[in-house]
Amino acid sequence: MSKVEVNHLTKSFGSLKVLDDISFQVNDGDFLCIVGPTGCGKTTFLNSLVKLYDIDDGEILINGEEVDLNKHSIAYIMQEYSTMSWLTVKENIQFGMKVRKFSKEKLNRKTEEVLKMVGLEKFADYYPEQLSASMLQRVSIARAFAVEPDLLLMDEPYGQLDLELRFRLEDELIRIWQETKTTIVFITHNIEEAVYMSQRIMVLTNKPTKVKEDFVNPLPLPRNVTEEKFIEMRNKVTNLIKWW
Amino acid sequence: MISCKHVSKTFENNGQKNEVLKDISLEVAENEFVVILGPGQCGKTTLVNIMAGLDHETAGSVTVNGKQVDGPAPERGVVYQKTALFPWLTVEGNVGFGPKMAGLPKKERKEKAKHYIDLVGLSGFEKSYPIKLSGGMRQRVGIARAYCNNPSVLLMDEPFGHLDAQTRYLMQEEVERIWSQDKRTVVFITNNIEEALYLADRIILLSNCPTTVRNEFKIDLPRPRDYISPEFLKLREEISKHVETTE
Amino acid sequence: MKEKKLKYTLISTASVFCFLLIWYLIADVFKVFPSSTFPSPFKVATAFVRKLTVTTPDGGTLGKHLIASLKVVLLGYLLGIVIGVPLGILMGWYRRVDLIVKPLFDLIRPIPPVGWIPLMILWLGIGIQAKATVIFVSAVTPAIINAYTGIKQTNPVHIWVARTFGASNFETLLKVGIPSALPMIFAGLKVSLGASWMALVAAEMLASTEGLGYMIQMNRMVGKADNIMVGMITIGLVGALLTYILETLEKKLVKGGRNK
Amino acid sequence: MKKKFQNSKTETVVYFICSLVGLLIVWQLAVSFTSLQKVMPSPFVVLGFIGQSLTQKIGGKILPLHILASLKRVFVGYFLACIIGIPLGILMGCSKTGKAIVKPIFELLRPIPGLAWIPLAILWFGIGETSKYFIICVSAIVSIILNAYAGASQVDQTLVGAARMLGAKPAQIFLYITLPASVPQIFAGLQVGLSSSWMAVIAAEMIRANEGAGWIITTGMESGNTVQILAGMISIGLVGLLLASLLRLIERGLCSWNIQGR
Repeated sequence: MSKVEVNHLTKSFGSLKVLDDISFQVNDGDFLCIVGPTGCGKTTFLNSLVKLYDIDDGEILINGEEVDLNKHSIAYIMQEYSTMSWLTVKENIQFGMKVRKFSKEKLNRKTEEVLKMVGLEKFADYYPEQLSASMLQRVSIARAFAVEPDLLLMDEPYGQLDLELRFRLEDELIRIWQETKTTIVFITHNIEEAVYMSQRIMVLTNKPTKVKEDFVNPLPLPRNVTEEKFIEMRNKVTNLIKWW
Repeated sequence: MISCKHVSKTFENNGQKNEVLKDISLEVAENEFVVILGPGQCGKTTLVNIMAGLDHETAGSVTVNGKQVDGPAPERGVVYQKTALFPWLTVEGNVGFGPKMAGLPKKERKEKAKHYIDLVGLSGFEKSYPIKLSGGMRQRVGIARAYCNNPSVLLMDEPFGHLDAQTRYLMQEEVERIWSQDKRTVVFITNNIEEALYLADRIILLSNCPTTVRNEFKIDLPRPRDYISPEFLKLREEISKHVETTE
Repeated sequence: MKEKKLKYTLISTASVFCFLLIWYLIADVFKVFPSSTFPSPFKVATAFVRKLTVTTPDGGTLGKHLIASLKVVLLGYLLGIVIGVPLGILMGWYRRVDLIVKPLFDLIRPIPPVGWIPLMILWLGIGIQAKATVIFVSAVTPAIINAYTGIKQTNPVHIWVARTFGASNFETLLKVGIPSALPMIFAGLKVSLGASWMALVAAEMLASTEGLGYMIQMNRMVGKADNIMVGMITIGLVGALLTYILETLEKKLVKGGRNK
Repeated sequence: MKKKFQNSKTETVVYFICSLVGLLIVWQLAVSFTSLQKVMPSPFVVLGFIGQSLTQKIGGKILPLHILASLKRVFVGYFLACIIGIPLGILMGCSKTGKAIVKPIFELLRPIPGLAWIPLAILWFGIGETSKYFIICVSAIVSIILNAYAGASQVDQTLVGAARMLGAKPAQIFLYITLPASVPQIFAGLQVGLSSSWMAVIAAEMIRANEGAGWIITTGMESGNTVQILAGMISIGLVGLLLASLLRLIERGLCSWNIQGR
């Protein structure tokens, strides 16, 4: 439930300029999908957004204030499995809430809620090594939504999953997003996924990364992959990238 | 070329019977590119190991070129998901490993290896070690190594499972190109519908555990196929309806 | 599969039995060596029982020496890991500590713990302090190395996740760094134990008035090989027992199936 | 804080030199101002002594010859441990029956620390060189066997499967797959074995010897000559470091396929 403003974000590793004067806004409750060729610095972009990397120039504001990990509640879901193998599913989910010092009562209530949300009630006491890939990703999603984030960053979370599983998790994410109205920034290389889920689509160029195109996705929800208009939108985005 | 008749396999660990394959019968004709599509992990690799001769079926029979399969033989080449390259051998060493085991003289081995390294587009990388190659390049070495033993049948067990999406698309095109230049009978295993549709003459759909053959789809789209053509997407939609999800 | 396992356990017991048989044959039947220098298993067993109560020739029963050794080794070992593990963790996590402490540590590390014995004896005499310090030095090094490596191997993704939730650097160390380094830390504890046990034997052989090392050294002076073997077996058994205790502790603390 | 030195390699070297100099200064100050001076010589006296003893004899031999005597003993004992240990470890790793026969006896003897064998070795082989070779071999062999066993038994089975598919026969699998695959693990064992050998020779020489690095520090102790003890310890440390980096160089040469790097 927050507005994100990025003005003239630039970053370079040594002499190599990675992010080149990127400016955009994400309104409250928006679902922004960022698409770009592999190796166009998407992960660097996300990490710079939350000051995990220090940036050379530009500013990032959440609800008007400079982004600060302690003040703002931000959740980050990555492609690599970020569940902690020494914690059970329940402890993993509570990790974020404990860091943000939720009250005991709220902690338990939220844990039940998100476990039900991703359908993992039965697996609360399992260890990550006993779970399949899609269940692990669900744990990360539950952990992220548990802290009621102002901003949810997702870096190709479904990159490794089978096709039918990916469809299912995409629908699930849209449902949760509609329920919680969280602002989501979702990065992917898969254009179909971006067109299927986004309210707005932003296309990045190759390094040094610039914003090539930023437009609203008019298709009504729920969308169908084989619809005429869907394929047309998908081709439009593909031509913008043309890495393939 | 390859025919499995009522093949089934049950694993037994400390008293507990676990039936993985149940009554699988399939035929693969000469130089046909057959894709075995199945959800998740159940049974596909076991079927490949049985066809390769590394594992034995508990019931039914598997014959290649009419001969019963009872152990690994150079006539059947395998490409693995984790590439299974020998880390201590260079690209040339890996590709030439089969002929070396067969006792071919060094000069002849080098030529053979060179031919297949060029076929998969890795000329210039003969002397590098696998640890320095990218995922896609390692898969190419795996394919070259299998080809270099000139097998009549090529078994590919989810070779692109670990690659990132863009390399995966490129590798699918690579396999298409290599196969059209040097036709072999191919049995390609995957859980990705798009990959199956892009490569297969025929798709055999397997069910969830215990694995049986659900149905077959004859794919006669012209090659090379286009991922976002309307017919491709329609076929994909149709097939994905039959695929059971794993949980 | 079941009968295969049985076959191998049979072979193992048979091979241990042959080992003891050959030992017995060489010692008592063929008398290849004089029995004082190469006693048979039975002689060693009787010597073991006798040593439990008799104090000759080294001035103490097996129990007394064992307790003396245990006191020294545990003092030095516990001190070593209580200082070594946290230092290794801090060196692994905070760059400034790493840059300052690591070079010093690398300077002292190559000197084998045994090399410290003469200096310690000269400074602290042959009492418990000298031996405990030598054991401390030999225990602290592996503890530091393994804790340091364990922390350095923390998965950066976990650190990112913790930081984005707003965890401070120190909190991330507690909640992510240490848990993921735990298996390596326990490996370090086991190596330190082995090193301490080794340093104890050396220190007691060189200058001591009691302890298992002293016992086997004195028995060497009077040429009683059976007592030497008794001492060696006890050292081996107690060492194995302590390692076993560490392993059970590890199974309880390291969760998530990571200590297989 | 902005990184002063871009390349972390130079950074660690600079910090190494700073802390070395720092250590010398602190040592010098402690010696000249505090009561430590009764017991501890200044660093420069010790370094001077080392320089001096490169030409002047200590007990019949100059320092380098003492070190050489110790190195000779280490290499004989260590070499023995390698020839016996590596094949034994690989045998245990490869053949189930071999493992069933050898492993129980190995597990019985393993907990006994190498140095605990010194009294028995002296009783059996006298105080000459043989007992020192025996002690060094026993101290080094445990980790060599363990790592060779781990290397041979943990060969990735998909690689064995791939080799069989390419027509390799069991003997060829042993030669072309099992051995190369276990080389890195064997080197890990050699590294640990070498440092245990270096410690064992010092201990053996301290118990009973008339030359060698261990002898130097013990005679120093007996005559209360801390300068000699410290000089001995520093040279032992340096030689130990040298041996370890030498072995690492050899490993880098043999296992270049295992090193990440660009």
